[in-house]
Amino acid sequence: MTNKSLQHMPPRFRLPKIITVAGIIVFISLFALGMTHANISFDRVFTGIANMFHFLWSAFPPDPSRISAISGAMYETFQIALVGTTFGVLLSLPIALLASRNTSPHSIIRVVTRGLVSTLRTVPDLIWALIFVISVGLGPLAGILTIIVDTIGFCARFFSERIEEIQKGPSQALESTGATKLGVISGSIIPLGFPSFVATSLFAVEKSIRSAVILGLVGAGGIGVELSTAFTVRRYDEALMIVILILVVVIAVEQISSAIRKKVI
Amino acid sequence: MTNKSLQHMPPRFRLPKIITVAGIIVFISLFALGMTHANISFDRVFTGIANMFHFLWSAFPPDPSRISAISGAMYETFQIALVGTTFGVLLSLPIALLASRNTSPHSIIRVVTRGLVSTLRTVPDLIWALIFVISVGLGPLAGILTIIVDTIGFCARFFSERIEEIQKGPSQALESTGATKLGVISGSIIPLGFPSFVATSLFAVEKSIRSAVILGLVGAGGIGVELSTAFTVRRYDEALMIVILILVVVIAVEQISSAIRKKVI
Amino acid sequence: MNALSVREVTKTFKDGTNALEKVSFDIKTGEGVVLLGHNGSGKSTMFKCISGFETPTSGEIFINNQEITRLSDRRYRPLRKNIGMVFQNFHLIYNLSVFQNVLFGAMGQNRNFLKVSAPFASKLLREKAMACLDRVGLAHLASRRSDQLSGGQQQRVAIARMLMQDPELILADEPIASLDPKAGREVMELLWEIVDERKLTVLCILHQTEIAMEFGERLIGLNKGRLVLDDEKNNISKNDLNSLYYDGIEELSDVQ
Amino acid sequence: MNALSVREVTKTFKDGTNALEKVSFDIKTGEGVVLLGHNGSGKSTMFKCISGFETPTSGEIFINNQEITRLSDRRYRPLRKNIGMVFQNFHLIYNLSVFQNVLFGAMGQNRNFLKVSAPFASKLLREKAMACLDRVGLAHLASRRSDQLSGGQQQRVAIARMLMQDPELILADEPIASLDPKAGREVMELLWEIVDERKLTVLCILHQTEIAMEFGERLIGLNKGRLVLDDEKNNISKNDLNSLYYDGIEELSDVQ
Amino acid sequence: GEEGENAGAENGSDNNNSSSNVAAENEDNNSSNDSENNTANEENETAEADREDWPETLRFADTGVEGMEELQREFGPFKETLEDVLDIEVEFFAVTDRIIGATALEYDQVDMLLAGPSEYVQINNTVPESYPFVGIERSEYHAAFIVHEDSEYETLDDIVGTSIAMKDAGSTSGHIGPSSILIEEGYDLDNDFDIQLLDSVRIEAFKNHEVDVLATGIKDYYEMVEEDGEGHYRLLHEGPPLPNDAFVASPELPEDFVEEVQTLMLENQEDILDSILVTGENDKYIEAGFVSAEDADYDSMRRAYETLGLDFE
Ligand SMILES: Nc1ncnc2c1ncn2[C@@H]1O[C@H](COP(=O)(O)OP(=O)(O)OP(=O)(O)O)[C@@H](O)[C@H]1O
Ligand SMILES: Nc1ncnc2c1ncn2[C@@H]1O[C@H](COP(=O)(O)OP(=O)(O)OP(=O)(O)O)[C@@H](O)[C@H]1O
Ligand SMILES: [Mg+2]
Ligand SMILES: [Mg+2]
Repeated sequence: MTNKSLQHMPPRFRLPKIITVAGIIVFISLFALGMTHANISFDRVFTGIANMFHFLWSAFPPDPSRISAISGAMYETFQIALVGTTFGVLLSLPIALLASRNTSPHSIIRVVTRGLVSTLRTVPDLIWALIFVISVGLGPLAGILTIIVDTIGFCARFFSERIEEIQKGPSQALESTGATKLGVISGSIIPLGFPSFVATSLFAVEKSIRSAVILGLVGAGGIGVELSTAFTVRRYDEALMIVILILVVVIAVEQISSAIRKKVI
Repeated sequence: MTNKSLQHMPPRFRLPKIITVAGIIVFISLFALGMTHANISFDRVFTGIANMFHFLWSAFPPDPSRISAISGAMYETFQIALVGTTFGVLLSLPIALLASRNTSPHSIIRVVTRGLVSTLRTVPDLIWALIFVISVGLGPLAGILTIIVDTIGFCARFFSERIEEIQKGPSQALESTGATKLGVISGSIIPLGFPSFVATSLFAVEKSIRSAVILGLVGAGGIGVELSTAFTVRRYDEALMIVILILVVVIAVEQISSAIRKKVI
Repeated sequence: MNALSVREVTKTFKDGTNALEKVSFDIKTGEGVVLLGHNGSGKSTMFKCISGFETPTSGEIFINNQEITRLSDRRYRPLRKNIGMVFQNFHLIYNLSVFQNVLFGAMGQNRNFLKVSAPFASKLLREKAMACLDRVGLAHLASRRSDQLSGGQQQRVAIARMLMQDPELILADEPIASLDPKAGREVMELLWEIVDERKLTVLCILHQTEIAMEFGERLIGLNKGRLVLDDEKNNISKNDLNSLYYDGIEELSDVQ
Repeated sequence: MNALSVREVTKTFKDGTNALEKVSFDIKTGEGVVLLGHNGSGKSTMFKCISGFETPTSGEIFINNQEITRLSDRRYRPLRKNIGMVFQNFHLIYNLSVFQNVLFGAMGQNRNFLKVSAPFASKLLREKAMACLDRVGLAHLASRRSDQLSGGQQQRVAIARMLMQDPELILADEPIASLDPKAGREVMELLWEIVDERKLTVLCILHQTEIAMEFGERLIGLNKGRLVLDDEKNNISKNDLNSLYYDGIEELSDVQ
Repeated sequence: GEEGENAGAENGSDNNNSSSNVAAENEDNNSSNDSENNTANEENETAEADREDWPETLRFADTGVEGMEELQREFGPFKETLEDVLDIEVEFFAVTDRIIGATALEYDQVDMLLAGPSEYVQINNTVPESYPFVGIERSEYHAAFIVHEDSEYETLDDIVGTSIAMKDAGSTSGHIGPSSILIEEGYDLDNDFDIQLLDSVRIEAFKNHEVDVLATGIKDYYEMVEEDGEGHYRLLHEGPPLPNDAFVASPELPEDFVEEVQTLMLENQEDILDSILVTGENDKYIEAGFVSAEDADYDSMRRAYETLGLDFE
């Protein structure tokens, strides 16, 4: 009896599929090549670390002299980032639904949407900035549009990934009542994915604030310009002040995200 | 009887908490302010769109004349991105475990780790590049280190968010056998979070490739330099070619991600 | 008329597991039938095939004489509205309220989502949801998040959601497995009341043979994916039932 | 000696639900006790308090005379090793194999994770896992992903995982709810065999009163979170049992 | 040739990028270089004693000097020519950010930097002992104010009150240059104009009439004319020639070494300039030449920085 059952014992290792082996070999060789590139040598590291501290030291203490101008820029950036991200998130949700295996109406639509989202993400910000400056002119609107595109590229991808991970049981339960696809989505996919959507969306807000540099490109000002100017004139203490200010906002956004998620997880 | 049960019927709307109301008001007013900033006017949009097509037209057809040099740079970038992201992901997992409510050994550790990860993310790439150039010199190593930091800032945050969402049932089942925290993590958190971790990690690879610009910052060459040069010399057809090449890689990485996830979801 | 007709349905999973082998049976409108069988005999798989979540490897299934075996989702949807299901593991939307979960039972009748969402549903629907909850004894927990219920309470919510749907054909997968004896009996009575009064059709998976014998007018038995029993209650002996679980299975370890 | 001792345990959830009210009982080592009660009477909550996943609002719980009520996770861990649990909804790691899930039962004894991971576990452990699976009749499904099992099969895996743990005290929450009659009976026999032969302690939640009366030497009954029954099987009449579910509850809708 | 191979092995991918070009162009470089190389070697031997502190490899960074961006990605020929001429191994880094270049020099992570005038001022400010030793003189390198052909602006006075697009803060021809022109003409930058730093979007923004005036390097004007043809844009004002781009030496380098390099570079300037030109469209360098450079050449830049309020600490 025990013998009989032992014949069913899974082997310790199963022969992996050829494609898996091939994938692993490719990964390892690329990784190894990359490592040789890195050219790691530790002889200079110690002086390097001393240098690094010297550099960091030059930024201390942070210089608060321009704090009111900086705060103003931050406030402005925050507003624009908020508007752009809100629209981006709102657009991302339907796009993600079209791009997910379990909610897409058709696999062709899915592939096309995915490709589109990847494209939005791959085309650099600079190009988007150019395109929007040309079509709507300089100013916050071009910035908002760039942020919207950025947000869709990011959020639609992550929303879709989460949607595909949602257990299918509850959705089937709704489907079995004769619910339409839209009903299943509103009744099961969205509530179950909600904690994750909140996290991703608020991360997107944060991301938009951090990448505020593009606002400068389109002549919309904001904290990005402040930061890059501080660098150009090598005012590291002022740069540090700006980074700290951004960090405060970033952490605040993260706290909001946590608080909302705690409720709905 | 029915009457008696009706008294338990939940009200249509519950009075939201003051803090919720405050949050919503703040959001709406900031959003409204941001919208007025945007200064949306559609009078110039039409000429703008014509101009935009003219601009886009200038990039067509993509110029493949430097394709071999570009591919070389892409290959190089890919290797470096792979190494950096791999280390970043490997470091992100333990950091995320320290930063998640349900796996952190102590809430102080959690808060500190979270803050640290937010800081990694908020400090701009340029500063990281400076720091690493100072400590290890110009070249791929500084690029790899910058990518590692970037990856941790992103992956640790998303890993942690996912870990917090994992149902607690299976973990409790393992805990009830007397498993250590590490056992619970390896036996339940990691397998259950695996599909999400794969998606996030491969997104991070993609992200590193797209943000290859930082390799240029530290003198490590790669596709970022090609792209930014193409822009400064206004060779948009060449830039388009590069974007297409990056897109191909991005979509390939996404396919790999899908394939792996299909297995483990 | 046959409410449900299963013709030589075979289901082989991708890994080669034969969950169903040429199973055929008919259920007439207004009948209340119990489906029995050992663990893994293919009962739930049968239900999944009927409700279209699995496609049979071969064979056909008819609902009200319409073939549904390979119907597209879009085409199947209008029919599904009339089929009420209770799932073996409930499948509630865990982070929504009990009330909202029950309201969702009316999704088939109300294609506009707002009409079945708790804050915007009509007074009629809301009251109906409360009535359904009341029938399973959970009215007082309507506002609770559904993952803050006990196991049996969750199962009752699943039953209430099914009741909300006003189905013509009820497929209930072990609907009383987690219920206490009194509640279990009451739910069975409820289901058979529906059959008797409203001439609906019920196909119910049970493991409790006594309850099966008490309620089911007709019993169907599966063993290792094959139909081995299909008869009126009166023709079935205690032995028949025992052999359903023991026949051809020497030891527990051979159960598929 | 008392394997388990519950002293005036009260549990009030954040929303005010009184799941347990001053429940006290003792279970001696080597006893096999059945816990009965209507849905929502607080049985699972009692188990969660014992295993430390919920902290009682007041009262104390002792395991082998050691108080564990407010023990930190780290301090409770060594004790947990000796408490085997079967959860009401199984809690398997759904995307791992059945075999791996069972092996995880040995996590308490083997702190090194590799020692309980399928590819690296010792031959001894691997064979033991197969033996445990065999005892619940699932040896042939060892390689299957655990979400590709039928409901009853999943419950058996959860039981096998508990067996793998070699516990001294077994807390089984409706371990046979999804099992067919034969398998359910065999699992109960298995549990009571363990009690008799190895002098272990079993506390088992059941809804099937006949099986409770057949196996349990002693029965404990909860009603609305209060202990209303605690006696030897021989002293309990069918009426007592019925009143456990009916007493003080006029209608189903009043069940908490 | 030996050093060239070594360097190639060390930085394999760089070779990937440029191998085809190198193969084609290096032959005549080498043949024309032979004689000079020999003389250089002889001189080196005579000074053997002093060379102990000379670096074995020269770490050279190019910070993407305006108009020489092509060198950033096709530096193979230039690097090899430099190696041939200097008879030393060269590690070349294309650094896309001048702040990083300057900081690398400050912390002794590079020995030599090719930088624009504005960058040099910045670098020199952080590393006061750093100094330029060779400048690249080019015929057309100055800032210009560009307007649309059909606009009514004729003189600088006309554009008071308009919006002017410039590049990024600290750019020589796209910010410091034009700003210093306006300052020297006596305008108040903050109140007389609406200056927008638009970086790489500036040209599109101007073409699209988003701004009235574009102030940038003259090279951009030629490019715009090349793209859209004559008759669209008009030069409103052209500034004086800007200081030369410079090869900047780290203070850590032995001075005699830098002198040696300076001599060799000036002697071999045609080869080196050719190797820069090989890579593409740096046509304005056709009339460029190397001159020795001094710190004082950049005082005008410094003044501009000061008046702009972009003073360093
Ligand atoms: N996705 C799947 N892949 C492979 N085999 C499966 C899958 N789902 C179920 N099975 C197998 O098919 C058989 C029938 O399963 P089914 O769920 O229909 O059993 P059941 O009669 O409902 O049992 P129970 O009483 O335990 O619920 C079982 O042996 C099961 O292991
Ligand atoms: N997290 C929670 N918050 C609030 N109330 C809860 C929570 N969990 C359980 N309850 C309530 O506590 C009571 C006891 O639940 P418990 O799960 O212990 O019941 P049970 O005896 O196991 O019932 P069953 O037989 O249905 O499994 C129930 O009324 C339940 O609704
Ligand atoms: Mg089943
Ligand atoms: Mg329970």
